[in-house]
Amino acid sequence: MVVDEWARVVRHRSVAAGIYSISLEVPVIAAEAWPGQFVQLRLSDGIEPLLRMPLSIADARPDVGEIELLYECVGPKTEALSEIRIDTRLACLGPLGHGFTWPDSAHPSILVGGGIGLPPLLFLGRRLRAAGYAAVLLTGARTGEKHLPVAWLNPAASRVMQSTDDGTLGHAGLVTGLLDAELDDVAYPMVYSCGPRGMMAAVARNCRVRGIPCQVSLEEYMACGIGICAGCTVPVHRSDAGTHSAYGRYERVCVAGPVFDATIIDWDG
Amino acid sequence: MVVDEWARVVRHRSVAAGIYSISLEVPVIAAEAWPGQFVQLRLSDGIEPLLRMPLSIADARPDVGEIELLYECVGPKTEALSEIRIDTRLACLGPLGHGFTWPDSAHPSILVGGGIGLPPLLFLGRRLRAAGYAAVLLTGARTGEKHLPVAWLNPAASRVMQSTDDGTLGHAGLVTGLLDAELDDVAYPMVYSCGPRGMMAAVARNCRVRGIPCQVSLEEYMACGIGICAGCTVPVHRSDAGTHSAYGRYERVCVAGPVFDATIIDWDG
Amino acid sequence: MADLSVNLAGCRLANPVLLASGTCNYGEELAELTDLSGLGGVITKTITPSPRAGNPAPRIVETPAGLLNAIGLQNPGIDAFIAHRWPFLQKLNTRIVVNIAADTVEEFARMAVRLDRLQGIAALEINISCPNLKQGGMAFGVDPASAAAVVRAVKQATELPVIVKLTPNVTDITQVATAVEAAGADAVSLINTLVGMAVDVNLRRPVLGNITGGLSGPAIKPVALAMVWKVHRAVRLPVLGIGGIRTGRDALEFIIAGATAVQVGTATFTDPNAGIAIVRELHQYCVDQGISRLSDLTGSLAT
Amino acid sequence: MADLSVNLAGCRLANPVLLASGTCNYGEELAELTDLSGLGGVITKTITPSPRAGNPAPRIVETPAGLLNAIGLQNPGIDAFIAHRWPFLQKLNTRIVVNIAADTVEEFARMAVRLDRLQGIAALEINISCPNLKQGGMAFGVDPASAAAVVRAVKQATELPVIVKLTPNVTDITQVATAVEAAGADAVSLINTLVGMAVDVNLRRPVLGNITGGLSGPAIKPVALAMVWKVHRAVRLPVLGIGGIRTGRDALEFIIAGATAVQVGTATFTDPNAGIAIVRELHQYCVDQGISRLSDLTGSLAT
Ligand SMILES: Cc1cc2nc3c(=O)[nH]c(=O)nc-3n(C[C@H](O)[C@H](O)[C@H](O)COP(=O)(O)OP(=O)(O)OC[C@H]3O[C@@H](n4cnc5c(N)ncnc54)[C@H](O)[C@@H]3O)c2cc1C
Ligand SMILES: Cc1cc2nc3c(=O)[nH]c(=O)nc-3n(C[C@H](O)[C@H](O)[C@H](O)COP(=O)(O)OP(=O)(O)OC[C@H]3O[C@@H](n4cnc5c(N)ncnc54)[C@H](O)[C@@H]3O)c2cc1C
Ligand SMILES: Cc1cc2nc3c(=O)[nH]c(=O)nc-3n(C[C@H](O)[C@H](O)[C@H](O)COP(=O)(O)O)c2cc1C
Ligand SMILES: Cc1cc2nc3c(=O)[nH]c(=O)nc-3n(C[C@H](O)[C@H](O)[C@H](O)COP(=O)(O)O)c2cc1C
Ligand code: FES
Ligand code: FES
Repeated sequence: MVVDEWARVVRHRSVAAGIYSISLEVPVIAAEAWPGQFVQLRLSDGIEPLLRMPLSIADARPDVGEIELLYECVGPKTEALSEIRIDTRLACLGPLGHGFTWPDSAHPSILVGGGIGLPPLLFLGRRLRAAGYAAVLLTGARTGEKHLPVAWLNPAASRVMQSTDDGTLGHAGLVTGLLDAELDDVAYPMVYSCGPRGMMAAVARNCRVRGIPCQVSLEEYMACGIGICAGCTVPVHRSDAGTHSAYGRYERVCVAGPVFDATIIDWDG
Repeated sequence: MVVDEWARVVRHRSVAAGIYSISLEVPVIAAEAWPGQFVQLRLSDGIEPLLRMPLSIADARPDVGEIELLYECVGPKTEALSEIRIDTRLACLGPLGHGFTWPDSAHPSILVGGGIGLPPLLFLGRRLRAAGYAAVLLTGARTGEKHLPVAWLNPAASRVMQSTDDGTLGHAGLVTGLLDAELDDVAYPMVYSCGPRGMMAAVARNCRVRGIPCQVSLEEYMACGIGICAGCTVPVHRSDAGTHSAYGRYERVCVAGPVFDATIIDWDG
Repeated sequence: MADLSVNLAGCRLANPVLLASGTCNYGEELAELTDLSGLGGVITKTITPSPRAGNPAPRIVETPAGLLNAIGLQNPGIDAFIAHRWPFLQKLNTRIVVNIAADTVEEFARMAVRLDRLQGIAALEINISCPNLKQGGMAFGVDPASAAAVVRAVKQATELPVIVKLTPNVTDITQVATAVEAAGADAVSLINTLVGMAVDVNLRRPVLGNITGGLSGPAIKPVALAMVWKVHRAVRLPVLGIGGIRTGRDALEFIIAGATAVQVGTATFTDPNAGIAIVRELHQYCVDQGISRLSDLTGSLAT
Repeated sequence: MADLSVNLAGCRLANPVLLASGTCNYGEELAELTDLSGLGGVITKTITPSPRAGNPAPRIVETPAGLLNAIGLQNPGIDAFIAHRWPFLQKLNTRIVVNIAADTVEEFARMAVRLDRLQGIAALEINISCPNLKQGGMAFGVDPASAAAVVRAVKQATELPVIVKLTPNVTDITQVATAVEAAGADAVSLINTLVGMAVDVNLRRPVLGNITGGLSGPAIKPVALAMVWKVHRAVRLPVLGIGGIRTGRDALEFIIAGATAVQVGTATFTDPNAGIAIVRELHQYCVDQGISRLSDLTGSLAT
């Protein structure tokens, strides 16, 4: 069930360079949320910004009725969010979209996050571990100070490996390099990924070559987040959204995704 | 000299129903301000609101570098201002426009304010009294709870008389009734007025009939406040703005006023 | 209790608030989030004779108080619409307007014939104003004669009331409005989006995949209002006002300027409940102002 | 140090940022608040053959991200302009463009003859796009043939470069642009304001005394950008981009889409220093991106 909940800001802090964690009291959404789903936050009753902002759910705690979001300041909406104080109320629509799936047979899992693509994987890792499964988390960032502190990563993974493009932290190079090495070593039955499009395309290619199923969480510019504007489409080879799908070559990320089987996506389209 | 000063909010409080006092640290403006002048406050760096908001200077204290503004919440801009916290910074352009004048011979003065037209008269009264002149203040409001506390009025007048349309405070009826009675009693050489247009028109008419000079402070919707948009014009019989004035039948309130000799204004235009 | 109902070309709406085409898809997604039966009606996303894939991404971007879109009429086509969308729509307890577009006059007529056979459509809305197509689309809407030809053909093909959706991207919208009135249209709706563009200054590329798009949202409200006012004075047809309506007061501006009903578009993206909230605000305004019939306000502008 | 200078129809501007007509009056008020010599130029408020009183109040109202105005070309007329305004403008250390409007082709030409005699005007800007006049004004600007007639007459009357200011309230702005190019225009500037309206729902009256007005500000930026891009591709003339420019990035959007220079209007009302701030941001962008000549960016949009 999707609800537009009147969220209260419970905590709000900087966790890495330009990256913030915000916790919202939203009991209904917290109870319903599934890894890979997102919320649409309303930052203003007025016209600036006009649209809501989609953010992935980075953790949900039904016990306290809270969700956590992690975001990076990249423009007007994220800047506006970063100025919101504790106890402020804002409308939060969710949980939205289709999340990750983990068949009983698909373990241990490997989670590959790039940049601010990490949040949905953290939620996924926590739920996998809570269900008793092992999960390895590979995370890449441009530079060390963009990496989340391990306190944010550890609960989500039995093992964490980090990379940076500039070599200031962990493996020097792309996170796809880490993945390659891991896949050479271990026969993972499933790969989960979220990050920049180019990174996910590389992960998807690697998995296809190796014959490993791969789920990716996509981001596209969204107006509605609920499937009514057709603004957030990605090119697909085929649609899994059922025979009634109107969306032919283009599938809506917000309702058919944001998590897709990587082979569905037309990465060159 | 007009400056765009980076104001700091020093105090901000409710003083009557829906009416607030805000004090800004703006040393240059505080030093230069003259009764009847106004400032243009910038409420956002963005697009909501797009324009600045004009507010009359209700008091200026060069000693501490502060000005006080008094405003009533009537729409989006005033609502936005009412939410601004102490220590916030906002751009403040001023002092703008031409203020009141008081020839040595024109005393004692009588000041007639209606509704939120009071602020410039409070500043005028304080300066008159500081210069050693007597000033009587008549103020009218719709209802008692819209009247400023006397603590705000007393420094501005040797004597204060209040009226309300609904009779809940002071004289029951229009402030123009109070004025009429006063003018019958005392031979005031000058009347100063600010308030709703209809009230000022009545004051102006009364003064013309009695042959008393009258200065009015007008308000018109303003975009720039500095004379470049020609948006804030009022119809005039003749212009005092000099022979170069381009403004024929219409004069710009922001630069030719906001204070005008009441006989210049075409009240029926 | 004020009476909010309106008569739109012989069809009674419970209230004057409809969801605009392309901003509520075919109703299914919103049905779970808002009470569609509380609205005057729902207008389907444009359907075309054949399925359309739409334009490449990015398709949308926010601009100051506005939204630029270049969806490109992605839709399943009339066959899939009738087979898979209509059964759901038909069961909704609100008026359903079906919005159609085609590349030729004949195709418009053929679609009308097929829709005429469905039970329960309240009206057709003819989209001759989409700015995001290479051909067809707006081409009909900018030329009074072509617009009239479409209307005549559709009117011959169906008994349903025909609403013609006009584009603002013209020198004089009243010319198109009077032409479609003469051709038999039952109502006009305006405005569709204004042609607009955004540039990514870092990449030095258009933000939208389609280069240009259509501008909607509060930014365009003043333009829409001026056109509604002009068209209301130029024709005797009921006018549906569209453009940047977000609140009851926005809707009232249109109604006072001459709109019989209004459509809410972009606002639903930010608040799925926007239409319902507007209905509530309209009711409150009538109560506050002692107005017993909202429809008395249409065109009440004192000038 | 990046080179921000641009060549506008043979006239060199230190940078591509000018203040738009009607938003800086005749320079005097702003001279005390900002450094006009840091700008590419200043464009006067439109002057007409005779003084004009303008429209009754209210003349302006804020709309979402926009400003509606109906000033009605209030101005002192060409005689008073030459006698009282020009001496001040002439002394400013920046390019001065004089903007003119008239009711007939002949009057346009007569004004051009008189201005041709003044020393130091950089160019004339022909305003055939004011939406706030009952006659004249926009009527020339919506018709390619009339627009061309004005341009031919003005070009015969003066040696000064002639910039033609176009209205967006047309079906196809490129038709007017190509017509004025053929008639000898040296540059085109666009856009003037979009016709718009606002309604006071309490009084049920138009907010503006003139009923309709012209919409400016950030709200119209996408519309202006699309038109600049189209006109840049349709003509070989330099294009001056106008509409909602508030920041250096806004200006860059126009330049990349095809503008040789830009004009800043409404933004100056909120920040008298907006033009200068934009010049500074343009410079910073060039430095950051390693661009040595800003003018290389004109029309660099990759599509
Ligand atoms: C399903 C989904 C989940 C997301 N989860 C997260 C998250 O957990 N943490 C996080 O930091 N960000 C997340 N994002 C991206 C986030 O929504 C954008 O960064 C934000 O909207 C940017 O807004 P802005 O005004 O700050 O910047 P803008 O100036 O709007 O944009 C800055 C950059 O971000 C891109 N962008 C803008 N809006 C979107 C959007 N709606 N979707 C994708 N890209 C966009 C722009 O193209 C531009 O390159 C998610 C996006 C989607 C669609
Ligand atoms: C020179 C001058 C001095 C002023 N001094 C004061 C003051 O000291 N205290 C105070 O409370 N108000 C003062 N005002 C009025 C104040 O600027 C407006 O109340 C304010 O701009 C309204 O903005 P809003 O968005 O809150 O309401 P809106 O929704 O914009 O307007 C609410 C009502 O106020 C009117 N209004 C809006 N803007 C203006 C404007 N710029 N000028 C005049 N009327 C307007 C509208 O027509 C409407 O009736 C002054 C105005 C001027 C021109
Ligand atoms: C994303 C999007 C898609 C749209 N699709 C259609 C469409 O398919 N058919 C149509 O007639 N209008 C379409 N429109 C136009 C709207 O129906 C409406 O005319 C316009 O958006 C102005 O109203 P608004 O400002 O309330 O959004 C679309 C608008 C948007 C924003
Ligand atoms: C208050 C006001 C007055 C204007 N007066 C004129 C004018 O006299 N002549 C003219 O050619 N354009 C005039 N314009 C139009 C502007 O020059 C400009 O084309 C338009 O405002 C769009 O730019 P902007 O969005 O940056 O304001 C005026 C605009 C405004 C807002
Ligand atoms: S964001 Fe509107 S359909 Fe996905
Ligand atoms: S407010 Fe612009 S001229 Fe007065």
